[in-house]
Amino acid sequence: MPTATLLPLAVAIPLFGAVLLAVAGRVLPRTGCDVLATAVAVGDVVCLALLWPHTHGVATAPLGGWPAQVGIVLAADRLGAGLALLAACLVLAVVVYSWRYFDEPSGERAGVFPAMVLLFEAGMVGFALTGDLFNAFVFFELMGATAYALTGYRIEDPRPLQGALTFGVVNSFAAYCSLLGIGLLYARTGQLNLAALGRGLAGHRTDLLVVTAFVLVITAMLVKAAVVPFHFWLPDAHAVAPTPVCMLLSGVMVELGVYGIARIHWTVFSGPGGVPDDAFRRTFLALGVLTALTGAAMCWQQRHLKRMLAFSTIGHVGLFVVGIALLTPDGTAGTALYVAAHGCAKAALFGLTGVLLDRYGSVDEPGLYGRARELRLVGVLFVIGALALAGLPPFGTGLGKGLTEDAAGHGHPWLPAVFVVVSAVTGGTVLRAALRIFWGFGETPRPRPGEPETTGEGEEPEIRGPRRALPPMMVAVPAALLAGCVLLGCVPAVARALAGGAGTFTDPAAYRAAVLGPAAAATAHPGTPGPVPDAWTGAGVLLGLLSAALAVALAVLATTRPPTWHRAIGATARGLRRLHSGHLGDYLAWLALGVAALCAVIAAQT
Amino acid sequence: MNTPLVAVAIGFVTVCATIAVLTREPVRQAVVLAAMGLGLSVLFAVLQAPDVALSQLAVGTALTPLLILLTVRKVSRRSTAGSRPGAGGADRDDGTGR
Amino acid sequence: MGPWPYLAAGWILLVALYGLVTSRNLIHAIGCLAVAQSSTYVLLLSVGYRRGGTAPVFSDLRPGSRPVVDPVVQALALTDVVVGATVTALLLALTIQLRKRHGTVDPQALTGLRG
Amino acid sequence: MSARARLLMFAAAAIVIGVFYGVASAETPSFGRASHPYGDRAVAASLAHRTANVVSSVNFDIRAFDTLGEESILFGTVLGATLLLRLARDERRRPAASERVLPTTRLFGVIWLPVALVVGVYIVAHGQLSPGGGFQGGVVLATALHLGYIAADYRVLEKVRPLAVLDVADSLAAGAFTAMGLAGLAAAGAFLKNVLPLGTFNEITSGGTVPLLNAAVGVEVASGVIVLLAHFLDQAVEITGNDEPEEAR
Repeated sequence: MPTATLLPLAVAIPLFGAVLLAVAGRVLPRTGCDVLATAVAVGDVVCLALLWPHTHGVATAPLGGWPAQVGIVLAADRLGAGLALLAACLVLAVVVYSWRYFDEPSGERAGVFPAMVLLFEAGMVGFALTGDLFNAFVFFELMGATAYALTGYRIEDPRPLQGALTFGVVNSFAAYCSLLGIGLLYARTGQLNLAALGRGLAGHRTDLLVVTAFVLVITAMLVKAAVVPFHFWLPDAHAVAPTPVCMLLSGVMVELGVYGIARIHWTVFSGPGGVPDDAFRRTFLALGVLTALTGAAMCWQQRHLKRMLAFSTIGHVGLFVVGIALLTPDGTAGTALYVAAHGCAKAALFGLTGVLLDRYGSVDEPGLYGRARELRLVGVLFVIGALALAGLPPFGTGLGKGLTEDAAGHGHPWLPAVFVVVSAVTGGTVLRAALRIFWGFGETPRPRPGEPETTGEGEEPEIRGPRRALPPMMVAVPAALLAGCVLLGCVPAVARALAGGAGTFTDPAAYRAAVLGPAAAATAHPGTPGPVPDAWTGAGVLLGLLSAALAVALAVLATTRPPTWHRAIGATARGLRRLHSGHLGDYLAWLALGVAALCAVIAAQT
Repeated sequence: MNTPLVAVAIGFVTVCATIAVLTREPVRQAVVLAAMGLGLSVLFAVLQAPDVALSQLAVGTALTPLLILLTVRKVSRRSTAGSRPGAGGADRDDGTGR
Repeated sequence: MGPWPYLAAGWILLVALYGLVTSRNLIHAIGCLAVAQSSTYVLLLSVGYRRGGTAPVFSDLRPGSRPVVDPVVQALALTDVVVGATVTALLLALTIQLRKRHGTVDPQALTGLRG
Repeated sequence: MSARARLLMFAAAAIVIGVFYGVASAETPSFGRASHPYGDRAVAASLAHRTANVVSSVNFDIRAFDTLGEESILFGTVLGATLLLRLARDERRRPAASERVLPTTRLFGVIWLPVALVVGVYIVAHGQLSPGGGFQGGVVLATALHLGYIAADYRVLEKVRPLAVLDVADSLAAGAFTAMGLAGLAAAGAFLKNVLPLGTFNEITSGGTVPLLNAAVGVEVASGVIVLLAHFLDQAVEITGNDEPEEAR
């Protein structure tokens, strides 16, 4: 099938599936809805898989038959299509995972929850594939609106509602900032197409209009990507959303924010009249490192398992931001692989946490101490997931981390250390929890009264009714996801394809030529050609082993000798934890501070 | 000939927006929001955007304030039931804001 | 007019953000969010205005006889209006349920998530 | 953070943002300028497709994909409200009490209800010709129905409001938009392509698929907004928690 068919189909299939489920869900029994949802999710995976071979360069689909100058064009390169494929695969995993997971939402409407998940998928896929700035805003909002509703799904429990509201207000406000930025860009260039915007900016010098518009447009992406100090909503929302939704939020939605930053920078602002490369590189390297370290430090402090995983996502997002901020094809290629592998590993870990919630009605690390000894298989998978998070070879996370470290190490020899520390700490934290919960390692953790923290006790169970056996899919899906994470590291074709895709992604001339026609390419500056590394290197393997070893050491140390040094760290981290106050006004004040600081920092460098 | 009208409408909308933000009581805020919606519709009409003016009239002056009023009605009705256990500060704030 | 319409949009966004930051009531905060959104309509339509232009509707206007204002920004603003209304509705629905479970709509009193 | 610290932080940030935005505004091309490249291209494209209202053409033809996303947001919101405002486990539904309505109010509702309905249908039907369209007309239609609440009481509104039907209509209209996009794909190889005969300029059938998409949006918005309001009204009027005293309205 030609790309003009496959690209819009990738968005239309989940939209249509959502409609089918909303209508058929009124009459179909629960099983029928699950089968229908699974069929639609499989259909979209197949559609995007068929698209994949067409994305050597940039595949385009002019919608309505209008050229890019008039209408909206969908444009997919390897990275965009790959991210859409990752989203589709995770949606399939989530739909299968929740086959028997939820009790009936509201009696007669069994199809509403999977319909919302499919709409969420349509939003993510549309955002990844669109080549138009305003259209990206629309799909950003579709992604957001469905995600808020899904996060607040458990209306009997107060905390999901609070998390969803914070999520909704902060994200919506950031989206309106973006729209203001789009308005400013439209005033300057009279364009909405990404490629045409990039060409339109080239006629002017870089002034404060461009800087302000850049910061405003990027604000929504920074919030979605949970970059410090825009990140506060994320742990609140991810800790409380239903487990299948968490798998999507942490696995791919947050990463779409990073993708949005990179895509908009490369297509719109990378040329003359945009944001200078040095300014972007320095600013986002600093933001990435700050985010990574904050995420890791906060992750270590958590006892609420989902919140722990949420902060580990922030830590990894920081590393992804570092990867794309290098502005090189090899950094981008490594990050792409890292994102895909991390998505699989993180979704698997959330899925396994869902098993604990199902069995024990708690996701509290001290509360579950030693209680899950009978779930040996789940425990082993949990440990594997923690090691994948730490970047152990041959997991895809290890390869992605190694490639990105390699790229980062060229200009900044200290950056690989950040990668090792952050992946070791996040992996070590999850490992610590696994050792305590599934094997009862160390001594019983003592309560820490008076500290500003979220415990994982007293969760409303996501399943009601008589005691039943563990649904096999709740273990099979995480296992399959972890296998996928290994495959990403072991099958060289994936890394090779992504390396080629990164070359196209970081070449605005190629994008412009594909979208606007070959004549348009002349105005863009050419990309940097040359082979992009795509295989394990000795240094990568060693650093992966090092961070995994560090993770194990940290976990063992934490379980065997908790009091003294843990207290010392706790004292220094308490200030940081206080900042995560759960207060909406604080979060928005931080957002304002972030926007102001970004404006000032970028303007100072132009 | 249009410019003074545009200036007046923009001024009105800006003032309404400021008052709407400073009005901390949701019911009164809904009324100010409705007035602001009306002002926006007029502004859009003089900016030669009748389509947007119509939808702003429908949404900004009718739908959004109505939804806010319904929410307030639901939210403040519950306060007569007294505070629930574990709901910190519930009896201090009755949902109407201050 | 100079840049005044654009500046008005910026003022509306910032004043709404002030309301959001200091809000003691979630319903008020959602109202402020609606105010923040109206700044985007003001900016978009101001950007698309053309002096002496008329509405881009040719049912009783011969094409080419008069300049028309930019129809694209109007379509964008229209989309934006719908998006804003729906998001407001969703957030208000969350507020209703939050009030039931937490007994308050004051963001300062919500302490379930921190650290 | 204390309220004071928060306010100070916000104030500092707002001053910086304000300065940047102010300078940016001064550098933006001035208000009312003559150059609107995309706008001019859109006008030409709209006239080529014989759609008199260029805004409708942009919404339903040139940039119809935006509207597809927007309608999906509306559809998702209605589903989301269904999900969020469902009856919680500890709640029950209490039929609304009947209310006495002043005769003048009743008269007001009875007179305005049909007028509003007709106006709504007119606005939807002429979307590609005159200002207005599926969205504006749809909201008017939905609001019109609620005049029934003013004219009579909640029980009457519940009778004239077949929620299940409207809910299905909302979904089907959302699906119809996608289906028409797919029809364009099948017939002409481009998603959402305007494949129908374009008709005569300035007639109600002109514009090819524009009136059809417009009607789909009209149905979706009208039924979606009614369902949305119904969930809110149910919360405000009928649903009570166990700890809540039944009170007379």
